[in-house]
Amino acid sequence: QDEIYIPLISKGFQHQFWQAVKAGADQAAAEFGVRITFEGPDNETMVDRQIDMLAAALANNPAAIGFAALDSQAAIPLLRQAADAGIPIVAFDSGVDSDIPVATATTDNVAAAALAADKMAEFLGGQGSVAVVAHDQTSRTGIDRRDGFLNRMDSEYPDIKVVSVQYGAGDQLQSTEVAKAILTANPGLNGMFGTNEGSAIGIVNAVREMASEGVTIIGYDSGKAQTDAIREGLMAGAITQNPVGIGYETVKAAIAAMNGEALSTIIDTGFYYYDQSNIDNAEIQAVLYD
Amino acid sequence: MSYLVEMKGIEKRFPGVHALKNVRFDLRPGEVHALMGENGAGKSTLMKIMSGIYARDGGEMFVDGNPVTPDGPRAAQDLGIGIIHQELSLMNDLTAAQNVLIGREPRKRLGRLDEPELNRQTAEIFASLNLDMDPRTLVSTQTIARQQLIEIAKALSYNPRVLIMDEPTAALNDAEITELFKVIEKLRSEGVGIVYISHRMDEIKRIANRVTILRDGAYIETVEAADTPLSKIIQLMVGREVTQKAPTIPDTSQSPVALEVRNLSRGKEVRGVSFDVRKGEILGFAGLMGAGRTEVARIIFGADPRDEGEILVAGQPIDIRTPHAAVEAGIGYLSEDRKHFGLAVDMTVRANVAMAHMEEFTNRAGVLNEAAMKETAIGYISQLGIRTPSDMQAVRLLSGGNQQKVVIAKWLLRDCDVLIFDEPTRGIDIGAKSEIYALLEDLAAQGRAIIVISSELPEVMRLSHRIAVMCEGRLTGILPGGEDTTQEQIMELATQRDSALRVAEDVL
Amino acid sequence: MTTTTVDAPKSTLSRIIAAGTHQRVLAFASLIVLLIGFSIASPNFMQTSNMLAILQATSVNGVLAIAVTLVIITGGIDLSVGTMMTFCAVITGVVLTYAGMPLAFGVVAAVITGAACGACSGTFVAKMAIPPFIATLGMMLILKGLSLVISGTRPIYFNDTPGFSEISRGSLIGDFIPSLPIPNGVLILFIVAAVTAYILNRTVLGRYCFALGSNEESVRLSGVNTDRWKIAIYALAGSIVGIAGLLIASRLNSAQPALGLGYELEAIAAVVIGGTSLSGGRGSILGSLIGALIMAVLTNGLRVLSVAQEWQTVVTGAIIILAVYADMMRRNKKS
Amino acid sequence: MTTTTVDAPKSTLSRIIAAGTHQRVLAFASLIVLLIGFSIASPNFMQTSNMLAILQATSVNGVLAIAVTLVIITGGIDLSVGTMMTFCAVITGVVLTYAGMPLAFGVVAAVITGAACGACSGTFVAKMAIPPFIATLGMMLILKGLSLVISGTRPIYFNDTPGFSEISRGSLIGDFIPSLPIPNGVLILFIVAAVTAYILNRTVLGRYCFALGSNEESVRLSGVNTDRWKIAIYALAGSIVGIAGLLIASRLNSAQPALGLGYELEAIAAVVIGGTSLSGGRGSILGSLIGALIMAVLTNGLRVLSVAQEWQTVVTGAIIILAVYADMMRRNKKS
Ligand SMILES: Nc1ncnc2c1ncn2[C@@H]1O[C@H](COP(=O)(O)OP(=O)(O)OP(=O)(O)O)[C@@H](O)[C@H]1O
Ligand SMILES: Nc1ncnc2c1ncn2[C@@H]1O[C@H](COP(=O)(O)OP(=O)(O)OP(=O)(O)O)[C@@H](O)[C@H]1O
Ligand SMILES: [Mg+2]
Ligand SMILES: [Mg+2]
Repeated sequence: QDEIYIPLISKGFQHQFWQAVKAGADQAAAEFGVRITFEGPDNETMVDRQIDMLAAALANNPAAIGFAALDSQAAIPLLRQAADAGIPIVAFDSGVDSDIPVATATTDNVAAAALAADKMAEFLGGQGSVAVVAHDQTSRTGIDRRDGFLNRMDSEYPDIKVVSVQYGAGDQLQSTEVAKAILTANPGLNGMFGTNEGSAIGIVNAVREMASEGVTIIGYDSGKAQTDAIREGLMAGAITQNPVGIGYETVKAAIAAMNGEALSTIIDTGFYYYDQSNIDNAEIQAVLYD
Repeated sequence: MSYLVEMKGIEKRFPGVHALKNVRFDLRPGEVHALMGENGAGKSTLMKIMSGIYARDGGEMFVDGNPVTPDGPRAAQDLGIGIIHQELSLMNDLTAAQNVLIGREPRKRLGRLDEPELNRQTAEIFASLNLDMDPRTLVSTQTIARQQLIEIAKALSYNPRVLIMDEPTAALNDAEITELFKVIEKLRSEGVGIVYISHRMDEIKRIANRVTILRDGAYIETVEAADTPLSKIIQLMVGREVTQKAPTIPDTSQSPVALEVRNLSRGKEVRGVSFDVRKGEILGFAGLMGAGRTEVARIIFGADPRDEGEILVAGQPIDIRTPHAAVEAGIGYLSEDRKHFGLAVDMTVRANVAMAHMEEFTNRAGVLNEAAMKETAIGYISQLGIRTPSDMQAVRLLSGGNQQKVVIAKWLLRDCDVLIFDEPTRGIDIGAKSEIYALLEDLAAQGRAIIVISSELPEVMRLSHRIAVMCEGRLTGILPGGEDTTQEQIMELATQRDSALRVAEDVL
Repeated sequence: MTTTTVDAPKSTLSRIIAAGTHQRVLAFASLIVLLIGFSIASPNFMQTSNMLAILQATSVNGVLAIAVTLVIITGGIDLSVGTMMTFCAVITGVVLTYAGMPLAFGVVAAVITGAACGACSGTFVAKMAIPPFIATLGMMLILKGLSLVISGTRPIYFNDTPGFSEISRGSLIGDFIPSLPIPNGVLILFIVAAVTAYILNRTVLGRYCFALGSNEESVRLSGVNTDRWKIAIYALAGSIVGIAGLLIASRLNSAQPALGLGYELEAIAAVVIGGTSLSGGRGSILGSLIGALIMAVLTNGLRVLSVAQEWQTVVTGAIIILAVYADMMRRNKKS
Repeated sequence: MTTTTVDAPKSTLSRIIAAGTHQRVLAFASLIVLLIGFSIASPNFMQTSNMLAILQATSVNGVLAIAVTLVIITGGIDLSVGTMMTFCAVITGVVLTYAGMPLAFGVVAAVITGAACGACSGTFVAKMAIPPFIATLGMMLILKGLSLVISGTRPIYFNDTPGFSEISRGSLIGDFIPSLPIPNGVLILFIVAAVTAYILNRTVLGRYCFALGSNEESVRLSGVNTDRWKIAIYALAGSIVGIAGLLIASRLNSAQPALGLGYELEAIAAVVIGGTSLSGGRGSILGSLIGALIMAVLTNGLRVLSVAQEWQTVVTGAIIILAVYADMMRRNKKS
């Protein structure tokens, strides 16, 4: 067994976002001739399941590990064990509060959500009422995107009122019902922000089913339903991360670390705002998935 | 003499049923007081009121002359009233000892159980009953009869001053009944008052001091057992005279064989059983408890797998592996355990009657014909005299004997060529019994082949054209029916424990 | 006492409803209390659009609850309905989007897939004697995995099938009565409920549902081929789940392969709130429908009131317990 | 046939184990088959470190399975164990981190919280006659919400309580026998199993577990205060869940308020794979332990083999069904 094996333990695997990360990692694996596996728990609350996955990955004598921590502290003992065994760890998607990872490939979610707030404010002309459909109340990304958006609204746009923040578990159907309830409770709502693909699609569905008018929707991530909604004009625009880039950079950094090369601690894979005007640009097309 | 228990003017209504109307009952210490009546007369209901399971709607109850209203089984136990229920209520997953002493387990400190002591105490109770049973055997592995004995042991373990026995012998064979009567004798001599409910008339003479008769929920009379002829009691019960017809045995030797069984075997329970039964014939099956008669029936019916053996219906070998296949082949089986195997007790009388013959009420689209079902059910209710407020009553709410009639109706409707009745009159009153006998004879006369398994020797002898006797899984002999065969002959075969198979020469 | 109580049929439809109503009036009271309570608490609650939203939200869970009701009445349980629904949606996606067949094929595919999956669970339960809990737990995982495998862990969109999203979102009723734009999804829910209630109360299959749940051994000893009927019942439940798959796929205009887990508990909760006994032998479709409505009203109402999410969960839990408790109390009083 | 068969006690511990073993040998075979299979398939599987990882992974689910076993034997079910575990962990977090009390208080708080929650469910079931499925489903939601409320939807870290993470991660055994670094979490699992097995087979409480599951009405008619005992049993199960809460909190060095949903099904699956009957009256702790091990070996083995995750799900589902089927077959053959 002299192939180089790099397991990636992610936060999930079923969602489009993670599949795009996996695609990037696969691409790098093919390019550099290493074997990777990609695994993550069913949902982002299952901290201990992720740790079990890490433990199983360690059993296979990996050359390096990519790890997207659900809780940055919970995994530290295992990570330390890996580090002691000379296995470099590359964090991706969100960081680990520790100096064990040699690098972190991530999106600045707070900044990305703040950009969404800016765009929303722009559409609303700096005043009105908005609501947020978030995907999770406790996960890092859920908190960062929600707070990034709320804090920016709070500090920069005093005339925009955030009337409701509710959670739809990233499940499209549940997010649809959540968004419909918000629209019902707030008849004059001007804008809604969905913090991930499922939440954003849920808002689009709700607006479509209730035939609401005058609601500006800003989404997050991509996926066919979302890009379609933007092309149709139902959704004003969305933030996208660069999931393929995250996967690619993670594997690349892992190989570099394995070979003892120096790495910068943060690999910012960036984020973009896209709307009807730039959706077909090559730069944007490269980071969209469906 | 003062009464141990006295009940006056007892009233009880259920939805649609006035179960007890101004009933009185009293019990003296050291007597066996038989409570008699037809199915659904209200015997069990009265006793459930006495033992605190039902609340009475009206009337008074006294224990030792003091007015009491037991509001639960616990309260009744504290008054010294114990009951053996008609329907078994044991915890199947527990051992005999654990059942007997439930709630009163010998304990060590910290709630730890003293299992050896538990088993020892139970063994003592079993010994006093002359019951040969390991206290550690699981209840679920025991036959109904032996479960009934465990129930009796459980009731005795409370040392009650009043012991209610609701058809304790329905599942017992003669030897066990004799043992039970010894126990009753002993209790009586210790001053315990016993309420005894049974449909076996002969027992009344053997054991009872007084007899109280109920009819249709009303009190009829209390008589001294010793100086009242049975026929009088029966007449009081049914309100008319019941004549016992002597059996006539038709000659069926020329009729075609309806069912033939060759060398049926399953483990130790059934060993090489072969017999046949002809159209128009009633074949009785006698034997002691656990002789394997039920097992033979279940194997023929496909309810249990067989190790070996062949089953021929109307001369054709048929591979029966499921009850469905058996019914398709024209074989019907009435189980001895109606509650578990005979009825869906939460469903209505109508639904239960139709259960085995749903095709008849179903059109091609699978839609049920409720009207036809209703008509059929009502027909059987009147034909068999099933006491129920309507055909829509849940079977659970019928009295034990009436439940049994529902099972019979179910199989009458199915109209099988071969019908196996396992203890068909268990818990059925004397009036209905003779109706059922007439019914069986009728069915036979119509050309059906009937197998009757019964632990009541008089019943087997009264009904059978031929009598098959089993012992320890083997068929030890087939005797001719009628006057010529005596109880002694049957008992000899039933206890013939050696392995030599002896077939009494006759018939065929 | 039990819902198996059926009288001679007169006006069939009214009878079917009556068959359930008798008992179901109980759960109905809880529903009314909730509706009144929320109307008082928020002026936005009692609007036509919100009522329609609640009905729409009930449609998927309601259909799942109906499917589960059948299985629960037999004394079983079905944990696989959520992922089975997804699996049916994915298969429809394959048929319509990947293979490009016409709409009707997709509909048939969903129902047949559901029936096949149900028959599978039924076979495990009946022929292999695996407890329903385990058989359907296994199916839940198997179907979840297969959905991901077949779809390639990607949603399958139905953009190329015009009319697909009309299955749930369009409004046939609204076309005729514009003031009543009841979405087709809701219409389908009620049709499924009526047909299933008919089957349950008026056909052999339904009769055996109750009988199996009451005392399976006695049914077997009545010469009924219980295995075959059990498989048929699970298959029927499966085909209803297939309809739920269509509804959710149409509503999301896509088959989302990762969705489905958790829907089973919600469906079972609706069934039990509706008065169906988990030990089998008793239950009604109308009850489950009301149970599903109670759940939907509850979630929607709390959201409209903007109750904090964590408290929404607490209140939902408490009200589920209370609803069933109230039901118990009233039933005890009656008997 | 069942584990209730008890003989005169001689060597207590060996007896307790024997009480279960008789039947449990069956599920044990499936476990061995899995272990051998995975060892052949991957050289990396059968390493000490991986075996320890499997045991560690079993610890939480194993303790939950033990708790659920008690309730299931009474004929009930407990869907709230997952979120109850989290709730206990959060309360421990409040006691240790927010209130800054010493370690022992945290441990006691977890166990008492669990017992209180269990008593609550038990009261719903016993006094209010709510079906266990609904009572514990309600509790599941209530406790999930309360965990989020109390923690402020943030994990509570135990960094200020030295030694807390040792509860699960440290190794007392390893301190004495360095070559056997069995984590304390695993040790605790086995201790909990042994104690619970003792309670189940040797005490009145255990006896009533089986009796209630066998025929509750008959127990009641025997004059036993069934309500009180049922509450006691649920409370005992709850306190065991409290221990699971400690284990998971210690393992993650934090109380994660959102975690817990889904754990209940896994625990119930372990129990049923271990041969405990969902209809009550029969079951054993050893069986549940083996069931939990089977689940853990399965998940770990498939991961070590790097099976694609969607296929892992499929295979897990299939093997759960097969394991129970094999168990059925062997049991049938024996009887
Ligand atoms: N819980 C109940 N609800 C409704 N009706 C009942 C209930 N219990 C008994 N009954 C009815 O009350 C009447 C008396 O029943 P009971 O069981 O006392 O009869 P019984 O004399 O014991 O008959 P058997 O000899 O058949 O056991 C019957 O008509 C029966 O259907
Ligand atoms: N469930 C069971 N488990 C174990 N043994 C059983 C079981 N049922 C019956 N047996 C045994 O099988 C043998 C045959 O019993 P079976 O019930 O066929 O006898 P029977 O002649 O019908 O007697 P009964 O009068 O008790 O009905 C007996 O030894 C009995 O103890
Ligand atoms: Mg009676
Ligand atoms: Mg018998």
